[in-house]
Amino acid sequence: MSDPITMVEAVNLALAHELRSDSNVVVLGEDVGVNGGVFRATAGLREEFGIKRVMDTPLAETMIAGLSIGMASQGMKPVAEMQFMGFIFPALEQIICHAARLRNRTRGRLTCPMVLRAPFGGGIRAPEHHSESTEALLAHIPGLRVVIPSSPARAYGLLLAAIRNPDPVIFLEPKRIYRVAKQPVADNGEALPLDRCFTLREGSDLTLISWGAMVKETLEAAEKLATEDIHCEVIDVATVSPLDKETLLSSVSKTGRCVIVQEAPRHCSVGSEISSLISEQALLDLQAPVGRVSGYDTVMPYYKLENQYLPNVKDIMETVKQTLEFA
Amino acid sequence: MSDPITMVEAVNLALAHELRSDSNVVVLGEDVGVNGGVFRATAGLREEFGIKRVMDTPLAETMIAGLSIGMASQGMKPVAEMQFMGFIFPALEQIICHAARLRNRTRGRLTCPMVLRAPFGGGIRAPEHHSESTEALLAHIPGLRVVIPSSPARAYGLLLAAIRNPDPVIFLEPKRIYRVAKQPVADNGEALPLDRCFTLREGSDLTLISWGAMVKETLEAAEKLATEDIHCEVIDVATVSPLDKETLLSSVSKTGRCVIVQEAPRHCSVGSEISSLISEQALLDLQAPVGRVSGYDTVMPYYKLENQYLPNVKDIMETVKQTLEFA
Amino acid sequence: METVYQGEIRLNRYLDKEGTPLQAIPQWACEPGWLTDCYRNMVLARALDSKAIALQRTGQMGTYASLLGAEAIDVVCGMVMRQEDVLIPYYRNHASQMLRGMKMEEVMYYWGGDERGNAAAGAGEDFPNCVPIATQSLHACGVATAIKARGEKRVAVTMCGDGATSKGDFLEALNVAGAWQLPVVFIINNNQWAISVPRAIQCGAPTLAQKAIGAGIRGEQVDGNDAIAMREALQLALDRARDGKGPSVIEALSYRLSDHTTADDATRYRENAELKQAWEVEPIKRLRNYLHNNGWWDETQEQSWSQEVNQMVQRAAENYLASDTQPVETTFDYLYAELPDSLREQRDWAQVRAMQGGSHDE
Amino acid sequence: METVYQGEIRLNRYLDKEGTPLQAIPQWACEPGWLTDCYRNMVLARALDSKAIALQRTGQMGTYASLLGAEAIDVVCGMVMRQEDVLIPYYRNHASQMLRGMKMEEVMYYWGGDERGNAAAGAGEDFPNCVPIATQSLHACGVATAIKARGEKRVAVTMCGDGATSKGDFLEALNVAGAWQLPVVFIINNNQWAISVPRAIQCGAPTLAQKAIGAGIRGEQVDGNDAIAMREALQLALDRARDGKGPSVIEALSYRLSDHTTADDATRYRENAELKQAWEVEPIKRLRNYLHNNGWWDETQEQSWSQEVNQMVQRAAENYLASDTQPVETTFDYLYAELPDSLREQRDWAQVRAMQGGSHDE
Ligand SMILES: Cc1ncc(C[n+]2csc(CCOP(=O)(O)OP(=O)(O)O)c2C)c(N)n1
Ligand SMILES: Cc1ncc(C[n+]2csc(CCOP(=O)(O)OP(=O)(O)O)c2C)c(N)n1
Ligand SMILES: [Mg+2]
Ligand SMILES: [Mg+2]
Repeated sequence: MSDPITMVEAVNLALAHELRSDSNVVVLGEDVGVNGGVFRATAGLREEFGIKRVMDTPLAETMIAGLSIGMASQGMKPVAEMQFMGFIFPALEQIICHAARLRNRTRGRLTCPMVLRAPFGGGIRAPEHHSESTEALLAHIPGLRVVIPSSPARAYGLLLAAIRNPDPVIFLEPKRIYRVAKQPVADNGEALPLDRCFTLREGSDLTLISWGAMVKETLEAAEKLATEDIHCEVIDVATVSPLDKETLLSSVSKTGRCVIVQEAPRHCSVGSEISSLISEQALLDLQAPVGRVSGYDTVMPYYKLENQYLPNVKDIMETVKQTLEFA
Repeated sequence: MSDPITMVEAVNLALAHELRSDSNVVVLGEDVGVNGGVFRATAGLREEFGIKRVMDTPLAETMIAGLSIGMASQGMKPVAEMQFMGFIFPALEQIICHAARLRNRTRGRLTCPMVLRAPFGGGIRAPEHHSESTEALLAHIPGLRVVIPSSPARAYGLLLAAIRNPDPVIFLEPKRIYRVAKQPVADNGEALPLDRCFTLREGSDLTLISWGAMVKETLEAAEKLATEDIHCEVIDVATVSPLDKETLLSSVSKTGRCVIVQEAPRHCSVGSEISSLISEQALLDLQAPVGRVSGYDTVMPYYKLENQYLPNVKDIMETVKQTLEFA
Repeated sequence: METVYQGEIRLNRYLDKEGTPLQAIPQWACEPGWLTDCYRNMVLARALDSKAIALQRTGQMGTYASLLGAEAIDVVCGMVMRQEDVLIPYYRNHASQMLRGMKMEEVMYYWGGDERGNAAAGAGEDFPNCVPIATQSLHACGVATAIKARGEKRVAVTMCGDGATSKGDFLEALNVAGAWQLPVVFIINNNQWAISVPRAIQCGAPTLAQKAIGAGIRGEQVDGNDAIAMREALQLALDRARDGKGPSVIEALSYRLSDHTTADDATRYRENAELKQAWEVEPIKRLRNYLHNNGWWDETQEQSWSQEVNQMVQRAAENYLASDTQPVETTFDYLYAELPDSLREQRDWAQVRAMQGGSHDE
Repeated sequence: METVYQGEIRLNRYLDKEGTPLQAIPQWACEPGWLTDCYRNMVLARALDSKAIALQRTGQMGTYASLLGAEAIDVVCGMVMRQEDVLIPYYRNHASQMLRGMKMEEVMYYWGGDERGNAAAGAGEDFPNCVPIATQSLHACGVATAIKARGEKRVAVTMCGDGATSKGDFLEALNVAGAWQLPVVFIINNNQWAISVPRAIQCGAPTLAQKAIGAGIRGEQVDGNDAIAMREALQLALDRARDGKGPSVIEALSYRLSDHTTADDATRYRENAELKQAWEVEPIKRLRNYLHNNGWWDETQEQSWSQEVNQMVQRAAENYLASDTQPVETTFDYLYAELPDSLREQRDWAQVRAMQGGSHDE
């Protein structure tokens, strides 16, 4: 095991690993070269792999996505960065109409093994548009995978898996926890499975389901609740589309109660899907309505109010207790 | 009352009415002028109102949306057409980052009274990208309204309301029923309320919830079920964001059972939201899990298979029966 | 005031509408071989077009986008590109696609609402038809990026319409092609109309080729009804790209002699006089005149080729009409390399539904 | 070959870096009035800039995008536009915004994470700061469309960076401006860098002004460190637009003397030598030299103005720091004209949470 590293360092490690082991892998995006990315996720890659493998692009997200699709069709494995998820929208036409469809459209003649990375979420006092969580938009699109790590080790293992995956993967990095907790991560090239939830904590009283940065608060809430003898199972969804229904359902059928924690707005979100899934398919197991802790259905406020917007440990604990108290 | 007209004629009627009564209203988009729109929704408007009020634009959806925002900020009321919903993606950055935020961002100093119309949905044997239903993407965005009519009268009344609304409205027109059923619609300038469901049929056994073109099959299913003495309440959601929770919840608390019918893919959809809402907030009233009839989580197939993709009356009836048979 | 940039756009044309040379003809066009092949292909393309429209009109195929009037542009493209090059078409390139290996019945599959049209094994690494306007321009740059990164001597060739040049992604594509000096050729089939919107409404500039100037790349206009001019322009652009000399934009002037698609009715917005005039300068007649004038093609050849193409097209139509429908599970099976667990239930259900004959129409 | 288009781009500049005229100076610049005002404003802009950076460095304000080096461009813009014109800024236009009525503390509010920065009553119909690159260019065209539709004599003026010119929406904006001959002026603040990406990587063309050519509109380069050249160019463009003579693109050459924002560290990617050279030609010193040389400005004036601006800026900072935080319900109350029923519960809950001190950090 190596020294403990942060999540953003783990991302960097995975990128370097794949650049080294597969000559088809290239990294591209705005400021990913000399600058090493505005969050340093690509730091040092340009120096090690050169400008043909680590490419600063003109400023145009549509272009970055479209270019990646063309490259992928030729068997390259582009790993493109959207500087912030708030700037991914120009790329949606390419992602939705082409990346997600190239294999299906050509019945497998052409494929699109690309990864689109984007830091996302609030909590770092950033300017407008630098703090949103719109994973639901991407999760709704058939043909995509949407993967969200919540620890350095999972960032490393899931990013390897995403790059090696033969289909397009949207890889969303919760930047609030980019540097929050360190963890030793062996650079052993071992990928983690996609399309699978990770059960981070076992418990019998209630299932806490989360992903991304909110996993941090969710684990903290579970910890605190444990001191009150409330034992929550904590599941990191990790791949929000397609969903690992089985793990979610079997946990809830064990605990009988469930609270979903997300940072994103609530309306038509990933939380909506998970809540409906559980209510529809595990109704008889449910001893209380599914609880939801989420951001508001408002525009993310500028940073002075962002902590009012973001769910917190107390919110989670309260919702858990309400769910447990349900008749 | 006038002669019976189709939904697309009702759209045309509403546009003409507002062009006539408010000089700030303008219509713009691709082929909306001389051609009268590829579905004839804007037929005759250019002749009556001239090229300054009915504008053919260059082919650029980002531009159409961005231009409309600029016009709206000056107090005009642009009603822009996206030729098909499958081509709305280039406009999303403008819609999400600006139309939905201009009022909030400026604390009301500038506002964005624009309407973006788009025909959507499958069932007309159209080419690729002409048949999708991605209302969930828009419904997830705070600050927008997403309105979907399901009859000529509601198309007329809701479009008037959308144009008069001081905020941005995405107005999605289910093109499969553009010309399916005629209805007398008086051109009396009377708007229908936004943010409200319409209860189209009363019933005590189960609540059927739908919107857009699927309302047709939903009503047909209800009709057939009635002959088997199964009495469904049928609700047309109409505004899928923000949601009229009260009407939905009070119907389900009356009937105790609910089936949601949508054409769109299921994962993270409007149906997910409604299902989770009902399960979370009316759990004690529910005598069976919420049922869902929807499109598959796949790319909409080309037209030879589209009828396999689209939900049908039989699907709805079966799901209703399963829901009623639930222990 | 210092002049920091100067540029111009030139238009090339060899034949007038009667097929009479307006300037010295290139050497290769002073002999019959390539040009009669080109002519044959254009006639074939037009025959396929007529058949497709007939199929659509009789309810045997869906909406179809005709190539009528753009045969010279598209056939030359299909003939001049090398097999190892990559075509990134829009939705109006059946001729070049066919010449590069797509079967005629695959064209019919596509417009007949069947994904097998794009599966086209013969298309190799070529991209499928592209409906969202201008998006394919960026794929071409991506393909060219891969080609350049690997040091290959191949070229990405992409086509779009005049309307497409207003869309941002087309312009982003020109820009990155110029910034990275990519081996890509952009052909604009400027057929004067984008559905009902005339060229003048798309853009205030006198030419569309000059969009290349903002990207720092070569741009030129060519008479797209003149197969000789078209080949000259494209060959030069391909050679340059292949030799690492960077990208080009070719604005090929043509005229859409058909409705936009079979779902359109151009009489609603277009003067008949304009259409009639356009027929005067159309590409097939022009090349036939040139061949005739040189004694390289005569009525007998015309007759027999005409019969031959009709048979070929008829056979393709029969194959198309005799084809089965794809099973519903194909909707799931090509979505991902492997079906995700979460989709298994839906796939099973789709099959059950299909067996029970459950379809929307019933 | 027929030449179907010819065009060129010219660069204008009056003063060398010492403030010495390189060509005949326009009449209005042969007297002190406007130019000393301009100079004062540039000094004020730079003082505000320093203060903002100090606030950020001391944790009293969030990320801030400095105007350092672009003062001539932005101040001239603020001074030459008429009040009834509409400014559609990007995120680096505090000087023009201030000159048009925004308060200095509002600039601080904005970068301090408070929407009241954009509320700015003094900004009238001007657009708020715009973060998603290039998107504002289209709003400018929309504003110009409204102006034109109403037959008003106003102009929409919008600014963006060199990086923004690569993005499709910027190019779509130029295109529609040209097609519709809109009363809009596009100013490109070409400060040579888009965060860490140098101008050369954005575009293969020698100038960015020539992007205007593809849209059929006027384009020119101007030395953006030269306030006189900047005013000449902008005044002409505004007059033309106001008179219905159509849009213009002005590429103003400058240099980003600061980091991209306070969140950036330009030493990671930029040579110090280049920066040093750029300081040689910076706009404030240049204009001061010209004023000095003409005897219109002296050390005493400099001293006293410097004191004055520092006081102004200090007062603004104090007002900013003394301000309350907006209540959480404002997150709901400006979202729609009227709060939808479905949001009532969330709004109530937000207030309760706020009262209980429930915030993410705790
Ligand atoms: C992004 C997008 N917007 C709108 C459409 C609908 N549409 C299909 S073809 C067309 C006109 C295209 O005109 P042009 O680029 O000139 O090509 P042509 O069909 O004339 O060859 C339009 C608007 C589309 N396919 N994609
Ligand atoms: C659509 C979009 N993509 C990326 C960003 C992140 N970003 C902010 S500023 C910037 C560089 C802009 O450079 P330029 O246009 O030259 O303007 P400058 O800041 O140099 O004045 C980038 C990439 C953004 N704000 N919006
Ligand atoms: Mg065209
Ligand atoms: Mg810049």
